[in-house]
Amino acid sequence: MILDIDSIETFYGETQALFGLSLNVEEGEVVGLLGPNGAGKTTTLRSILGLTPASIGRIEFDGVDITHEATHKITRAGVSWVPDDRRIFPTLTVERNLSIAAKKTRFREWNMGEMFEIFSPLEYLLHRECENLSGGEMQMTAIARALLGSPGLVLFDEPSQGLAPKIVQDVMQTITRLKQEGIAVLVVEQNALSALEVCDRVYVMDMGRIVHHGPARTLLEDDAKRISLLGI
Amino acid sequence: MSIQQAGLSKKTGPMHRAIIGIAAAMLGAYVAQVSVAAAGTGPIVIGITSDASGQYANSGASDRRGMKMAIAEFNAKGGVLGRKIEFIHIDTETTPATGSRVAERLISRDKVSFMIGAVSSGVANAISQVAQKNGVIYLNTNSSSPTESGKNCHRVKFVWDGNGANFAQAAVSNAIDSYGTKWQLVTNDYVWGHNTASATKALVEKAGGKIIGEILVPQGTRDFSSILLKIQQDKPQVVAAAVGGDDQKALRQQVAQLGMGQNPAWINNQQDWPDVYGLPTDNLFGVFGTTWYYKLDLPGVIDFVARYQNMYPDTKMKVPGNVFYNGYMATHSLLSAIEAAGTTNNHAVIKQLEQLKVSAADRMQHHDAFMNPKTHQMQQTVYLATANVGSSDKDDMFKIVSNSAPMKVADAKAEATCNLESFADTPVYEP
Amino acid sequence: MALFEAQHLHKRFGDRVVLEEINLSFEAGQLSGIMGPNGAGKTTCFNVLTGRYKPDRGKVLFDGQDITGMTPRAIARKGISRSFQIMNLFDDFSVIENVLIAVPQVRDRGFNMTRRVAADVAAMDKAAVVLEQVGLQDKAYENAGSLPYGDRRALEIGVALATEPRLLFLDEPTSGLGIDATARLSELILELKHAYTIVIIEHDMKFLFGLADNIAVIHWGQVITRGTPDELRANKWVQSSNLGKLA
Amino acid sequence: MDFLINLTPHLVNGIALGLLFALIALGFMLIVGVMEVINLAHGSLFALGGYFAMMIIGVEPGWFGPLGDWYVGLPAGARYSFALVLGPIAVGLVGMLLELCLRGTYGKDPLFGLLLTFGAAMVIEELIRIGWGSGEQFLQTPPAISGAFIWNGLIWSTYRFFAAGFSVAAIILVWLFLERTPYGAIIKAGAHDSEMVRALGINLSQLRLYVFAFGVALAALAGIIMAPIWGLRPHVGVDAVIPAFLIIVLGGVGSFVGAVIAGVLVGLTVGITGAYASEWSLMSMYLLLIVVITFRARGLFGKKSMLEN
Amino acid sequence: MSVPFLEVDNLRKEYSRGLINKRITFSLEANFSIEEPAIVGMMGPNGSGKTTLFELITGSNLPSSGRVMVMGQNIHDVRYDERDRLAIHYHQSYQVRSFHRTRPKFMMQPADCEYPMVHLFDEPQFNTQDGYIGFMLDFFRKLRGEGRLVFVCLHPNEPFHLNIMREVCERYIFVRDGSLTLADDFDKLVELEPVRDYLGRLVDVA
Amino acid sequence: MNNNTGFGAWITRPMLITFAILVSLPFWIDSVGLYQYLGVEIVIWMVYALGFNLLLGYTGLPSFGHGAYFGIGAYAFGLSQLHITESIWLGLICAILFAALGGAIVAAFLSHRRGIYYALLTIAFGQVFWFLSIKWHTVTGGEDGLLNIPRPDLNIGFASFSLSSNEALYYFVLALFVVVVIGLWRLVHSPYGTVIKAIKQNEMRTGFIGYNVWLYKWSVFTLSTALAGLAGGMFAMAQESAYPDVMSLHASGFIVMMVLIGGGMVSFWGPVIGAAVYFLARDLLGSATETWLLWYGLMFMAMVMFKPEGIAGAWQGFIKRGDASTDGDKKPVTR
Repeated sequence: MILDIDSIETFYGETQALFGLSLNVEEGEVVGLLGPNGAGKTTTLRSILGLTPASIGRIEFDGVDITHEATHKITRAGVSWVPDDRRIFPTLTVERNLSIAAKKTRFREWNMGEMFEIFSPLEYLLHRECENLSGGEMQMTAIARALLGSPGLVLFDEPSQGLAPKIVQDVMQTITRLKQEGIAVLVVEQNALSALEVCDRVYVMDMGRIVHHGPARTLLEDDAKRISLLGI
Repeated sequence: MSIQQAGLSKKTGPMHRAIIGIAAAMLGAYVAQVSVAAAGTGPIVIGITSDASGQYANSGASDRRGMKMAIAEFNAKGGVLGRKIEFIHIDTETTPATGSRVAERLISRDKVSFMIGAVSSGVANAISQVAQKNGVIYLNTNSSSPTESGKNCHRVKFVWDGNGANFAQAAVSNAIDSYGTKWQLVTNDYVWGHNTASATKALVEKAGGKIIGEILVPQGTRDFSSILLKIQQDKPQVVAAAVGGDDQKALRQQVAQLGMGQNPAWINNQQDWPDVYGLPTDNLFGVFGTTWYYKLDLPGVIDFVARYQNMYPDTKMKVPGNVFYNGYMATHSLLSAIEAAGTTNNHAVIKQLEQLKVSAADRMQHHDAFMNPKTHQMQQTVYLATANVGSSDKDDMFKIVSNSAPMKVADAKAEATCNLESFADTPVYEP
Repeated sequence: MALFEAQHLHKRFGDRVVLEEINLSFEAGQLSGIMGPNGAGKTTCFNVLTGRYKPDRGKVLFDGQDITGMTPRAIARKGISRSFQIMNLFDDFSVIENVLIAVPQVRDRGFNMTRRVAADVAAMDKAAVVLEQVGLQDKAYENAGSLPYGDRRALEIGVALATEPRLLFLDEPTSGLGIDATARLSELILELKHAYTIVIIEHDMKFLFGLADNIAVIHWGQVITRGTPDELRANKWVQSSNLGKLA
Repeated sequence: MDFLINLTPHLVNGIALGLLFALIALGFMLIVGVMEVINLAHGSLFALGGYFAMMIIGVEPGWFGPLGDWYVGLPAGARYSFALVLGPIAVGLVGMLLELCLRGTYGKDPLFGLLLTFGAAMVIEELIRIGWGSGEQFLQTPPAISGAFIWNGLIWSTYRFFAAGFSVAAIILVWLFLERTPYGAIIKAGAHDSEMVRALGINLSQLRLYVFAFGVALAALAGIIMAPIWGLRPHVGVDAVIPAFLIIVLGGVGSFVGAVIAGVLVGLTVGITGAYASEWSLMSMYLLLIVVITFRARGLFGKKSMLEN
Repeated sequence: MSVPFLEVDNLRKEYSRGLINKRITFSLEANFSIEEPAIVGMMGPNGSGKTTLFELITGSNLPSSGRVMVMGQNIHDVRYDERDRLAIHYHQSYQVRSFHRTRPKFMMQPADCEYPMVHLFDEPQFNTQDGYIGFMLDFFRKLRGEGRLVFVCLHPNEPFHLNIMREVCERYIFVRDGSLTLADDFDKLVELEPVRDYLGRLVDVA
Repeated sequence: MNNNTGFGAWITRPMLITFAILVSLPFWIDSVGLYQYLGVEIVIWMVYALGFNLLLGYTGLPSFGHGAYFGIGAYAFGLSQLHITESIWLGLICAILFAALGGAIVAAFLSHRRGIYYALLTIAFGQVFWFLSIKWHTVTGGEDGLLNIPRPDLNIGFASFSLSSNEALYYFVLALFVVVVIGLWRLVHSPYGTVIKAIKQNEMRTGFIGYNVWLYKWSVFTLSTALAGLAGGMFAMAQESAYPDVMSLHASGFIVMMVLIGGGMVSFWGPVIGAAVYFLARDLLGSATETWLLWYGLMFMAMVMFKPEGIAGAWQGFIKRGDASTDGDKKPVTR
C-alpha cells in the first residue's frame, strides 16, 4: 500500500473540514476522489501534503508515517501535486518551472525528453514566460513539473477543470500511462464521468466524510446510484 | 494597598491575585532601589544628567568621567562639609522631553542635591527649566550654544563651556588675516547653527571680510557632496562651518576625502575631543575652537593627565579632552563653592558661584577665569587649534594655534539677552 | 423600461480584454441569471455592474439613472446590493453584527458616536428578521468566522439582504456547497424571489434553470445568447448534455 | 547656459548618490519582495557591516598567530577586499539568527514582523555600542580608491565613484542572480507562491533563512561601502533604513527595476535640491514620495502585495 | 467590396534558437486572403502554428516578413491598444496580448472600428457535458450575420468536433508544420491527403 | 470583544477599577518608589495611546508618524499661552483643533491608501511636520523647543485652582483621561465604532454595503490626531515646554510599541496597560542600567515572538483557559 490514510480529522483554524476520513491507494492504482465543492476533497490532498496537517489520525506514505512531516520532506519522499489552479510561477519560464521541481526519489525518474514525448508543445514553449501560457499549456507544465519530481504518488486536483476536451483527454492518457509505469494516482474530480473512466476505485465525499467507496465500474454502470451520489 | 488587594481577589479569583502579585513584586524592586537621601545630614547626592544614548552618547560618557573624577577626589579628601558625595546617573537619551522627566525624577524621587551634565543644548534647556522651578542648581557642562547663557539662561544654571560666539570671536580676525576676505557660510539649518552663523557673519563684516553666500543644510544631512560641489563652484577663500553633531562628522569625512581641508580654509566652530578621537588627523579639517588640550605646556597638566590615566586605565581615550575637562572643572568648582559657602543652601551656593574666580594655574589655562554673574557663563581662555598633521603620536591630534583671554572673546550679545530670575523667584532648596 | 441596464460594457486589465461587449437588462420583480463557463468573464462583469470596477467603455443604468463609474458605496445606497463568491464577511463580528451593520438605519447613523449599537431596538429587530429569512436565527451570537461553510454562504446573502436592496446580485451562491446545501439554498432563493429583484451569476446551469425567469449566457466577455430557461433548454446541445439528460 | 554648466556636475553627483541609495535599498527590497517582511533592523545590520569590516581590516599583528600575521602583512587593498567578503558573511550569520526569531510572525499581520525587527534594531544598535563604544569610528579605505581627482575644474572624490561603480556591479550581480540562476528562480517562485514551492520539495524555511541572510548581507555590504562617506557610529543605520524604506515604496513593492529607478530618482532629487535649495534637501525625498504615492498608489512599478492589507 | 476583409500577404514567421549558430526551430508561412464575412474552420495538430498565425493576425506577434492587412489596415501599424478593434484573439478564456513594442503610439494609426471585425476563436471549449456548445455556435453565426469574419480553430479528437466544424464553417484552413492548406468546403477538406492522414479514424466517422 | 457584560454601558467594572487605582495613585506612588510627575506623564500618554489605538487597533490603520500631531498639540498649546492669553481651556482647544486640522489635511492624502503605503505616507508626513518644527524656528524655537510655557490656573467659572504642583496637575489630566475613556468606550460601541471595526476586517465589503469608507478612514484619523493633540497640549503643560523630538520617527515608533505591548489589537484597555508598562519599564531599566535599550529591545522582541497579542491578549487567553478548564463540557472541541 503506497498511501494509507487512517481516520484523519483536519481543521482550518477552528473550523473542522475532515471528519475521520480513511482511504488508501495501492501501488500503481488510480483512485478517484469525487464529490461536490467544499466536500473536503482538496483538504484531503492538502492533509496528505502536509500543507494543512491533520490534527488527529495517521497518514502513511510508502510505509512511513508522514502525518506531521514537513511538506518538502513529503514531496521528496515521492508525492507530487498537480493543484487545481495549476499554480505555475508566472514570472518564470517553463524551463525554470520544470527545473526547480526536478529531484530524485526511490521511484522512477523522468527526464525532459519523456516530457516532450508526452506533451509535445512543451518543447517549443520551453523558454516562454509562463504568464502568457494558455490554460492547457499551463496544465501540461504543471503535470510535467509533478512528474519531474519522480513521484510514487501523484495527486491530481481537478485536472480537467477549465480545459479543452482534447487536453482533458491528454491528461487522462497521462494518468493511464502513470498507472502502467506503476505509479499511483489519486485524482480529485468534479467532472466525474471522465474520471470514472480512468479510475480503478473511487471514493465519494460529502461534508468532510467518505459517503461511498467502491470500484469505479459500479458507479459507471449504476446510473441511479451515480445520480444520487454525484448528481450526474 | 493591601486592602485593595484583598477586595479585588475576593471578587475575581486566582488570576487577579497572580497578576497583582507580579505587580507587587515589580514595585518591590523599585522600593528596594530607592536610596534615601535625608536633607542636611546624609550624603550629598549629585544627579548626573549627561546623555548616554543618542547623538551625544559618546561625549556624555566623557563628560561623566570628568565629574566622577572630581567627585572621587573630593571624597578622598573626606567629602564636602563632612558629607560624602554620591551620584546617580540617568540617561537623558539626547532628548529634551526625556531630560524633563529625568530632572523631575531626580528631584522628586531621588532627592538629589545638584544636577550636572549636558552636551545637547536642548536637553540642558529642558533640565534647567525643571531645575529652576525647584531651585536645584544645575551645571551645564558641555553644550556650546550661545543661547544657554543668553536667552535661555537661568538663575540656577551655570554654563562651563565656551560657546559659539566665543569661538567665532577667537577665529574670525585671525582667519581674515591669514586666508582672505571672501567667506562662505555653511550653516546647519537650526537655532544653534543660525546663532553661530550670525555671530560669525557680524564679526566677519566688522573685520572687513565679505560673505559671498550662506548654504543652509538641514539637520540630519549625511551627504554633503552637492554642497561641496557648490562651494567649489562659488570659490570662497574661507568657509565658516556651523555644522554640528553627526552632520559635522559626515561633513568632516567627506571634506577629507576630497582633500578640500586646506583649500578653501575651513573655520569650524568647535570639535569636541570625543568626537574626533581616534580618527586620522586629515579628518580634522580647518581651524576650530576648544577650551583645553592635554598637551598645553602649563603646570599641572601632566599631573592631571596622569590622574586621568590612573583612574581610567581601560578607557579607549588614553588622554583627557575638553569635554572631560569641562565636566571635571564644573564639578570641582561646584564642590569648592559649597565648601566656601559652608552650606548646601542653593541661594548661598549660587552667590558663591556667581563670584567664582579661578586662577589660570588652577584651571590649567593661560588666563584667569571667572564666572560672569549676569549670564552665568564661565569666562575662560579660548584656544584655536588645527590638525597636527604628521604627528607620530596617535593621541597628539591638535596643534594649538593661539589662545585668547576671556575678555577678548566675550559673548557681547549674551548679557543683552540674558535675563536671570530674581532670587525671590528662585525657590529655596537645601538638600 | 428595465430596472437595470448595461450597455456596451468593455473592460480591460492591462493587455487583457476581459469584457468585450456586454449588453444586459433586468426587469423589476424578475430573477435573472447570468451563466457561462469558467473564466468567461462572469465575475468581472458582475464587478463592473456593481461598481467595483469602472468599465472602459459603456454605460450602466439603474432605474433610468446613469450609475457608471459610481463608487460601490453610492451604488449600494441607490439600492443595489451584492453577495460575493469568495466569502467576504466580517469574521470577527458575530452573525447579528454582520447583518446589523448593513441595515440602512444603522448606516444612516454611522457617524453617531454616542448611541449604543445594541440598544437600537428597531435595527436589531430588522437584523433578526433578516437572520430568520436566511435561517441563521439560532446562531445570531456566534462568530461569523467560525460558522460552517453553508451557514457562511447564507450569511453572505443575509448581509446583502440587510441593506434592503431594490436589486440583489448574488455571485455564484452555490460555489462550494454540497448537494443538500444547494437544495436548501434553492429554497431560500425561491422565497426571496417573491420580494426582491434578483440577479444570480452561476456556472451551475441546473441550479439556474430551476430558478431564473430569464438567463443571459456570457462567454468571451460577451453575451452570446439570452432567453428563458425553456428557450435555452430547447437548444439541441443542451438537450444532449448532462443537463438535458437530467431535465 | 551657465545654469546648465553649473547643473551638470550636480546631475552626475545626483546619479552617483542615487546608485548608492539603490545599493542601500537592495537588500531591503529583496527581503520585502520575497518574504514580505519589512526589516527595520536593516539599518542596524548596515551599521554592523561597517563595524565588522573595520574590525577585519584593523586586525593587528599577534591576534591570530602566524596566519594573522600573514594577513596583516597583506596590502591594504587585499584586506579591504577580505572585509568586503567576510563582513557581509558575518552579518549574514547574524541575520540568520534574526530570521529564526522572525519565524513566528510569518503568515500573521506584517506589522508583527516590522515590530520584531524594530526591537531587533534597538538590540543590535545597543550591542554595537557595548562592543565598540558609542564614538565615531573610521573605516580605512585602500589608497587606490581614496583621494580625489580633478575633472572639469572640480574636485571629485575617487571613492564616491568607486562606490557608485561598485553599486552598479552589485545591482547587476544581484539581478543576474535573481534572473539567471536556478537559485534566483526558486527565490522568485517562493515570493510568488510559497506553498507550491514547498509542495515541489523545496525547504521553504531554509530558503527563507538564506534569502534573509542574503538580504542582510547586502545591507552589510552597503554599510561597508557607505562607512567612508557617512562615517561609522552605532546609530548610523537610521540614516539608511528610512531612505531604503522610502525607495522601496516609491519604486513599488516587489519591483527590482522600480527600486533601482527610485533610488536614482531620490539621489537626483536630493542632489539637485542640495545644490539649489540645500535646506530642503532632506525634505525633498519625502515630498517626492508624497507626490508619487498620491498619484500612483503602488509606487512607480508596484504590484499588488500582501503588505497592502 | 473593394477592400478585402483579411489579407495575409506572404507572411512568414521563424523561431530560431542559439545566438551564434542559429537553428530554425519552427517556421510558418501563410499567404491567403478572405474577401467577405465567413466562418472559417481551422484545424491542425498542437504546435502546428495555428496559435502563431492568430497572433500574427492580431498583431501581438511580429512577422519575420510579409504583412497582415485587416480591413485594409496593416495591423502592425495600428496602435497597440486598438489592434483588437480589428482582430481579436479569444485564447482559452480571455485575451492576452503581449506586444513587442517597437514604436511609440503617436507614430501609429488608430483603428477604424469600435467592435472587432475579425474574431479568432482559439480552441474553444467544446464540452458535450455542460451544454454550452450550442450557444457558442449560435454566437459564431450571429457574428457572421453581423458581417464579421470568424475563425474557429480546433484540434479535433472526437467525432462530434468534426460534426461541429462541418455544421458551422463555410471554409477551411488546414495547418500542419507551419504550412497552410485551404479548402472551400468540408468534403474537399477531408479529401486532402494530409488531412486524412491527420484525422485518421475520425474521417470515417465524418 | 465584550459581547455580554457591559456591552456598551456607560461605565463598566474595569473602568471603575482603573479609575480607582489612578485616583488613589498620589497616595501611594512615593511609597512604591515612583514619583508623582511620572504619573502625570503616564496618564497623558495613556490618552495619546487610546487615541492612537482608535486608529491602529480598531480601524487597523498603521500610523508611524503620529508623534507629529502630539507635537502640534504641544506647540499649539504653548503658542496660544505665549502669544494669545494664558488659559488652559484656550490652550487645550487650540491643541485639539490644530492637531486635528493637521490630521485632517494629512488624512485627505492617506485615506485612499492601505497597508504599507498607508504606513509609509504617515511616516513621510510625520517627517515633514518634524522637519518643519525645526526649520520654522522663529515660531517653534527650533531644536531647543518652545520654552517657559506657563501652566495656567484651572478656571472653571466659579473657582480657580492652581496646577503648579504635580499632584494638582495629575488630577486635572486624570479628569480629562476619565472623560476620554468614557467617551472612547462609548464611541467604540456606537454605530461609528462598529463601522470602523468593520473597515478593519473587510474594507471592501464595508464599501459594498453602502458606507463611505474614505470618509470614515478620514474621520477616524482626524479624531485620533485630535486626541493626540489633546495629549500633546497636556504634555506641554506638564513639561512647560514643547520640543520637536516628540515628533520624531523614534517617538512615533514608541507609541506603536506601547499600544502593541499592552494589547491594543485585542482590547480596549491595551493602550492603557501599554503606556503604564512602557514608562515603568523604561524608568526602571533606565535607572538600573545604561544599556536599557538592549534590555527593552529584547523584552519587546520576546513579546512579539511569544505573545504578539500583548499583555491584554495574554490576560484574555489566561481567563479563557481558566474558563475552559473549569467548565470544559460547555464548549465542545469540535462541532
